[in-house]
Amino acid sequence: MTFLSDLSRRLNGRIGLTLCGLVLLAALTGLLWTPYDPVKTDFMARFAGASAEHLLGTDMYGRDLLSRVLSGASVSILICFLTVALAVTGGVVLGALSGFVGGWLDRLVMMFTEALMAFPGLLLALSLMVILGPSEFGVILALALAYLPSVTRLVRGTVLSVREKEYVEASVALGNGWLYTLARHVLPNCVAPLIVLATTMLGWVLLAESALSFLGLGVPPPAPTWGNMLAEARGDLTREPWLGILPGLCISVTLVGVNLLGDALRDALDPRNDRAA
Amino acid sequence: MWLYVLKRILMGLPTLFLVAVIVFALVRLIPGDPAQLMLGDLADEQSLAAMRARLGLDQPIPLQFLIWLGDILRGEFGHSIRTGEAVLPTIMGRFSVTASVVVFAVLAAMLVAAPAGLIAARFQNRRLDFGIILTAIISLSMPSFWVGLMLLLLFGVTLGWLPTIGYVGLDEDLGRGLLYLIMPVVALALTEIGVLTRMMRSSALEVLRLEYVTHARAKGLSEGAVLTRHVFRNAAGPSLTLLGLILASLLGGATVTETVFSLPGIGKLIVDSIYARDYPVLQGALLLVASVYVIVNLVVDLLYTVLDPRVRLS
Amino acid sequence: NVAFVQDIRGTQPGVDRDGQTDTVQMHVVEGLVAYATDFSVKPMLAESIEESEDGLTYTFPLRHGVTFHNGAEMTAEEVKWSWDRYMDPATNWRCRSYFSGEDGPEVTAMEVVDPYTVRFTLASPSATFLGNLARFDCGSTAVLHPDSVDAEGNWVAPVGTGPFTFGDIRPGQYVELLKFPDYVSRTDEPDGYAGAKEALVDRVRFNILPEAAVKKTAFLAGDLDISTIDPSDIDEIEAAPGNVVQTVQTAVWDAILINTRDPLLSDKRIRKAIALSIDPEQMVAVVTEGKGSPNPSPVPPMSAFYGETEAKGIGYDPEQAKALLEEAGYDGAPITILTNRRAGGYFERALVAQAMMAEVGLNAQLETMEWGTQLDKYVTGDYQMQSFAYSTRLDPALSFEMITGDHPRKVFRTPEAMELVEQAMTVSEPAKRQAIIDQLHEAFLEEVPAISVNHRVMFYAMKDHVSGFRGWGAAKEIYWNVGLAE
Amino acid sequence: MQHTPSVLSLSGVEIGFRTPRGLTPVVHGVSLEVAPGEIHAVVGESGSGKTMLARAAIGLLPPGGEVTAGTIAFDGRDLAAESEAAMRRIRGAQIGMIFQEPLVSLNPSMKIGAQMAEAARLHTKLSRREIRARALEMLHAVKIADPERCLECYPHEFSGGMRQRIMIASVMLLRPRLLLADEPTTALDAVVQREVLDIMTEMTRSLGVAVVLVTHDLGVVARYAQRMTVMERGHVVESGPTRSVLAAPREAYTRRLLGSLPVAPEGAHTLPQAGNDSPTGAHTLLPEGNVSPTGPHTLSASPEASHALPHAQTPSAEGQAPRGAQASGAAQPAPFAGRDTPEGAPGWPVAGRRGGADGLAEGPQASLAEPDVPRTVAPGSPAGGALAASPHGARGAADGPATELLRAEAVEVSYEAAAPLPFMARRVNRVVHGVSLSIRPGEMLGLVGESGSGKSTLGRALIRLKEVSGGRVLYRGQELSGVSGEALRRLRARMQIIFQDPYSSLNPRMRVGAIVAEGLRHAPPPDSAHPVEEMLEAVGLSAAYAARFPHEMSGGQRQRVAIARALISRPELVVADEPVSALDVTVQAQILDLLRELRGRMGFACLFISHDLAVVESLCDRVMVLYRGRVMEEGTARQLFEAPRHPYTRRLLAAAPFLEPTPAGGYALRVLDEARYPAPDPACYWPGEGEGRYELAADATAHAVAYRRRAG
Ligand SMILES: Nc1ncnc2c1ncn2[C@@H]1O[C@H](COP(=O)(O)OP(=O)(O)OP(=O)(O)O)[C@@H](O)[C@H]1O
Ligand SMILES: Nc1ncnc2c1ncn2[C@@H]1O[C@H](COP(=O)(O)OP(=O)(O)OP(=O)(O)O)[C@@H](O)[C@H]1O
Ligand SMILES: [Mg+2]
Ligand SMILES: [Mg+2]
Repeated sequence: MTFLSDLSRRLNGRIGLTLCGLVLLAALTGLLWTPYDPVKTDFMARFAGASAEHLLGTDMYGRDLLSRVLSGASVSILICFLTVALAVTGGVVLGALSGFVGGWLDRLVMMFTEALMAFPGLLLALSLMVILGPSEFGVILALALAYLPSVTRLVRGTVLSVREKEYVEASVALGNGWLYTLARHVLPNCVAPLIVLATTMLGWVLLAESALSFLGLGVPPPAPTWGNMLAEARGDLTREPWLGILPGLCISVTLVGVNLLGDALRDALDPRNDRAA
Repeated sequence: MWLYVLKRILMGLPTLFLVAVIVFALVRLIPGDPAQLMLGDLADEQSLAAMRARLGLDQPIPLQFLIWLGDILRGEFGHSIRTGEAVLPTIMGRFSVTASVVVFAVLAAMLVAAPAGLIAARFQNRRLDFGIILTAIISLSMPSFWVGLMLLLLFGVTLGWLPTIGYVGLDEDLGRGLLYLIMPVVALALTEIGVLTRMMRSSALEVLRLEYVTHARAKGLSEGAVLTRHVFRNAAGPSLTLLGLILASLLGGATVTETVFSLPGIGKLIVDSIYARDYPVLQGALLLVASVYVIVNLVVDLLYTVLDPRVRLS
Repeated sequence: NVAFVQDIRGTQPGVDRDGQTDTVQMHVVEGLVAYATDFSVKPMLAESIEESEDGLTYTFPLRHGVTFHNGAEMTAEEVKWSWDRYMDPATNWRCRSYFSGEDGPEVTAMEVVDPYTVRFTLASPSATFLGNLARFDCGSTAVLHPDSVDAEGNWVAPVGTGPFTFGDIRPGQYVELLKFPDYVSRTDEPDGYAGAKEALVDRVRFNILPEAAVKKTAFLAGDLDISTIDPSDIDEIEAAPGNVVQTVQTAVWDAILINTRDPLLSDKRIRKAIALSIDPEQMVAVVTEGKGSPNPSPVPPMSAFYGETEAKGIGYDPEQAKALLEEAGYDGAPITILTNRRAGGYFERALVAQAMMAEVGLNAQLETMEWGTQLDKYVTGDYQMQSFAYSTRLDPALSFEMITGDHPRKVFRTPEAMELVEQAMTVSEPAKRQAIIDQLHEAFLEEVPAISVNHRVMFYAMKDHVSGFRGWGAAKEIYWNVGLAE
Repeated sequence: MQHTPSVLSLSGVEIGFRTPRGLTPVVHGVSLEVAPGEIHAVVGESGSGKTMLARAAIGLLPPGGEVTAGTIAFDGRDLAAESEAAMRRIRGAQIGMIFQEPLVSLNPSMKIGAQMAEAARLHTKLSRREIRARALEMLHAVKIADPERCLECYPHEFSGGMRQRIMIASVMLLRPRLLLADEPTTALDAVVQREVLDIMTEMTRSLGVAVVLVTHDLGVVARYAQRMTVMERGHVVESGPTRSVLAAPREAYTRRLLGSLPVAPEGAHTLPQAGNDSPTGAHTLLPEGNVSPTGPHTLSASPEASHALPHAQTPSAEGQAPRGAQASGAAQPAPFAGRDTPEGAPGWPVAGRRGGADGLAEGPQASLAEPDVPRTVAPGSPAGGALAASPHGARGAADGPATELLRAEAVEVSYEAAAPLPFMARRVNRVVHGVSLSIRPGEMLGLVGESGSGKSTLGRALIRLKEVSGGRVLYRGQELSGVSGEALRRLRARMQIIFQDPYSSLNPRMRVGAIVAEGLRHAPPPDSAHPVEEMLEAVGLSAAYAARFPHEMSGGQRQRVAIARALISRPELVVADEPVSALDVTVQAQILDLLRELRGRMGFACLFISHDLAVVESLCDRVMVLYRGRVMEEGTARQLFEAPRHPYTRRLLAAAPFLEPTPAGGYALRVLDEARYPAPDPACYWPGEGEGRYELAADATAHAVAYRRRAG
């Protein structure tokens, strides 16, 4: 709680929290209720402007835009969270073991992450998507795998530096076993950079999903995500720019929110900035 | 120094081998059959079988891998399934296109991001700082194809200032080449500026806390001199690493940008090859991309020693 | 400057090919015969076609004075050389099997009668011999000069007789064709790939622009003179000054395939119910922005064999569909429709079908995938329904052949249909053929292995300074006789 | 009183920080004058505003800080009235500043030459070549070996002491009128500190520069400063000539500060278990009423006290005087010139060759004796018997393994660097070379030596936090490297370590209670219900601290948490690695008291590692001197401090300024009476010099010195 209030004392924290809150609210709404079925087409009402019936109008297939944006929010956000959760979990386990145990395990893990990192994330995800077949699950798995190496490296790096810290040695000196030391002393100190990375990653995932959709391999339509809505609207940019602007705006707003929140988190988690207003 | 370079290259080799294995596995895991794709709905049994045999796809997969690996080691990357062109010249040609766009974009991004980040750090928590950071975040919050299409619409269609399609090599015609590069470079740079600015700012903040900055001020240096002479170089390290990562990943394919601006770059080649299941091209291109990553990392590390003499290469 | 989807595969007609490559190559090379707009086969390099009574020999007197790109005159020698090369298995000609006896009657002899006459002798009569010679995917069995290959017989570049020659080829960017100034044209009316040809522009550049949005922007920006466009962009483009949109009915068949071997869909009643649930008028109206009309038959509407029977469909009857479903005991099990996001309306058709099927209680799900994967599933028969399209088949027999057979990728699997297709391939007498085709159509409606949506209409946007561009049913753009006004 | 016009004059200066909750004042109405050529020390507790004062004087308060009242006049000009541009012209050119940490005060990515020239180009019209010449001259003045090469080097290529000297050179290059030096030597060991300060004094004197020296080392103040100002919580408590303030502190805070200084125990260096009745708590707090006000701050003993001091002076005359009555004239750098090359030091009086096992002090040692305490070493008594008072002085038969807690035999420790190429041999950097030692239950063994000599490494190896690469360590006769798993864990609970840096040894995300409680995980079940609270109280922290995080505590408090964690399991051995190095004297005294008290209560043994010789002297029974990973000298604390024999030990002792109480109730610098030290033996071993084998030879009193033995 003190942490939250500390966050909200900062301007970027406040804006970040507000924007992220809005997005989460939209996602939650989209999960529970939308005015129309987001995939229900109505070819009589294509490109309808905003009206009482369709608050934000309809798209090229006559689907209610508000419903799609809300439902897209829940899908997009869910994908972001699951992807990040997967990448972080995997990365933490791999990175922590690799950094703490060291030796051949470390070398093996590092070689693998190095090899994975040698592919640009988007390309890796793209190839994986073709293999896995486009689906929410595929997107999550592909992007998680694409981001796994960076998490692994971050965790490993932090673990390596934390491992050198004397409080870890102190724990060993007390006679604690390595697993206990890892869990109690090392990992908690990796949390701060990890949180920052995770928030940034949420943004990347959102962008990557839209890029994948653009290349034809994102979450397959008709299920809406902001990314594929934006990608779908690209042909109609000149005719009905609103169709693209709306999901684009949603993505940007989320990213701004998430990044500001990440910044604020970094400040809040940095003891040296305690006094900063 | 040369020992170090040698060491890094040696260390890169197992990685590249692993990359080769992954590439091959990845490529073969992709469902679909190049022969089928090529013949489309006109395919019949004989022509498919003949095509597969011609492409060497009728061999067992481990054997295919060994054959490929052997070829690679002899510098023979094979021929494209689709166009029959030799893979190596193809990917090199495509890579040079990507490289010219990406290098310009990254340079442009750094030219903007470095001062912006420094200034933001100097005025931390002031309005100027907030403005810069917000701009940076917004710039990195836009999907790149969106930015690209917007640029196309604005400068290509509405204003008609810049060509919307095509590419002219810089070696062919410098002036026109640059003209064609403007939009892709701007589009790429825009998204990277944000990331770099933020990185520059945070590392500059670290440096600004250090005593030698105060010492520089105590010598009577002006703020500008302090920032450029003392803060910048010492803060550039993390940004350089990031720059390296960005460079490597973009060199490996600014796929989206290349698609939007219809540039014949390596990213687009890779995507096209994925779609066409053009195994030799895909394998060759991915391997090239991975090597580029290894090399860029090496160069970044070498540059690091220039920036920071403390980092000794050993 | 014209738009184009992907790189060409090479320059060797009928060998390094795909649909796109054919389109380009056909500007450079010509065969003895060529398809006309109505898909009849007309002489091209041959002065005329002389078929023997028994249908076993075809004699082609050649046109005089036709020059290759290297300046040599075309004679029977080159025709013979070209043919022998094609029939050499080492050449890998795609269509060899159609003439070797494996997949149609064997060509037992190909002789040079005199410098300006060649003769083909067949083992048995064939309705498709001429058509096969003219096929695009066979590279029109183009006549090439031996200079096209080097001393070892390796392919160098096509030295043909077409109105254009290859210019710059930049993979990933464009293919350029240059005007062949010494082209000797036929004098009859331009007609598809046949008739008079004249390169009116110095160069044609096929820009490789797979991305529709980019294509459209480039066209709007004036960087393209001619471009295919999505139907949804017609209004917008026409509204802008200086733009013209040409609508072309093609022979590309858009259909929704139903896997007759799927446990659920093997029930004919359900297939029929699906067909009845779909309102073809509305579907086509949506997909083509009202520019196209539905076609219940795989036979293209411009075909000479397209008659009243073919125009009759199963109809739209949701009530009967519901009744059939009830009868079949359909319990709402999901039916997956595969589709993809390629240009050509695959996705839209599936989307509309899904919506319409839902109206009668069919629980259809869309699964959007990448084309390569979908194609794989098509070949292995691993799907329930899919939104699919078949490229131009200029012969009605082939129109049915492409879906009929025993292979997993074929959906029309009744023995009766296979038998009928077999007949249609050999019988060449028009009336008899028509009867067979009609029978096939009825069997098709009865069996419902696919829902025929329409034959695709394509939309070409062009600047108003472009003259003489005419799209045709083959869906292959022709850039000769096309000029640019200053 | 000053007659020369002040260079810097502060009057009524108040400094505050703008925070979201308003203005927080940190400095309250400070006035202070600094005359040309004068070194003015500012001392005081941590956080009392010393740094802020110095930074205000150069107009570089950190963001948010501002001078809210008073004037800061430099050369009579009010700095507040100057524009930023004018200030920039003054900074560097007129006022130079040396910052606390040499390691971070130089830009790591700029060559020394460029950094030195930077300000000169800005402030003078000198040509490039002239600047370079001047830089060389300055580097020469600060005794940098190869100035030419130095200009082309980067800061990291120099040690901390050299960097600090370079800093001085680069600041003095512009001949500023005023030098602000903020704790310029805290990070350096005694020898290096001495060098740096000597050079600084010399240069400022020769150029007539006024110096403000901020420090918390009172010994340094006594040795170098003419005037001093004591600050407490933003206020000036006391100000005046150094010697008079030290000799007769008037204010309670000053007395408290001085009273916290570690002082050699007055009795023998004995072990409590030995049945010796002498008190271990030798630390003396000055009783409040003990000091009579001495009026004006002038030293009666030395009339010229408050003014510039004669520089070169041989201490031999004063050497005879009793320590307590030491006059201010002794506040001089001892004339041991051999700073760089100890052996070649002409300053070491070679009184005689080493003969047999003797070589202990032969002169009268009365100077070290407090009048009322009987000395165990009688003046002039033969060396053999001098140290017999220590029951463990002899390492002979009595030293059965049974009575030994820990025994190290020829321990070697190395660090491995990654191989330059895969499959090539790793580079091994041996840091500890064949060190043997033994610690008995209840014994305090001091370990001193220059920075980087391997003290911490050895400490770690002894409790197997670092594997030894040679030799063996026995704990109660059991070889440590043979133990593993559960047995090792149980063993570890009996040996604890207090790390050099308390802050980094406490997990920042755990509460103090949890940190201390961790010490119990592998210990036998405690007999009390609230062991953590009791332990915290035992180290002088109230139980309420259990709920705090490490960053919510002061350095001293954190240190005690670390100690509590180490002690709660009632270990038999503690390795205490510089537990007091970074603390101000008051906090330091607190912790030393605690250690002594705990030793008395629990009877644990301790390896005490420290740079601070005064602390070691006051605390330890025996002391080892480590130099480049080898033991140079070993003996009882008394032997080492009163009769050092190895040149390195002597150099260390000479460098460290010890303050001692005077009988008058004040404090004065202790003079090392080196004339009465036995002469260093030229046969003494120095690593890396000459041929011959290292050998540690002990005399009958177990006073061991490293000798070089000819090979063969
Ligand atoms: N940036 C800042 N913002 C607010 N308060 C500060 C800031 N910097 C220092 N202070 C406060 O100012 C006071 C004086 O600090 P200063 O650094 O001058 O102490 P010091 O006497 O130099 O201590 P030390 O001996 O530990 O260096 C301290 O109480 C400190 O908390
Ligand atoms: N982790 C390490 N890796 C490699 N070398 C090290 C490591 N730690 C210390 N060293 C080296 O070992 C030597 C001894 O270091 P150690 O920390 O034991 O010295 P110390 O006597 O404790 O010094 P200080 O008084 O500065 O604490 C030094 O030269 C140091 O550079
Ligand atoms: Mg300070
Ligand atoms: Mg140490």
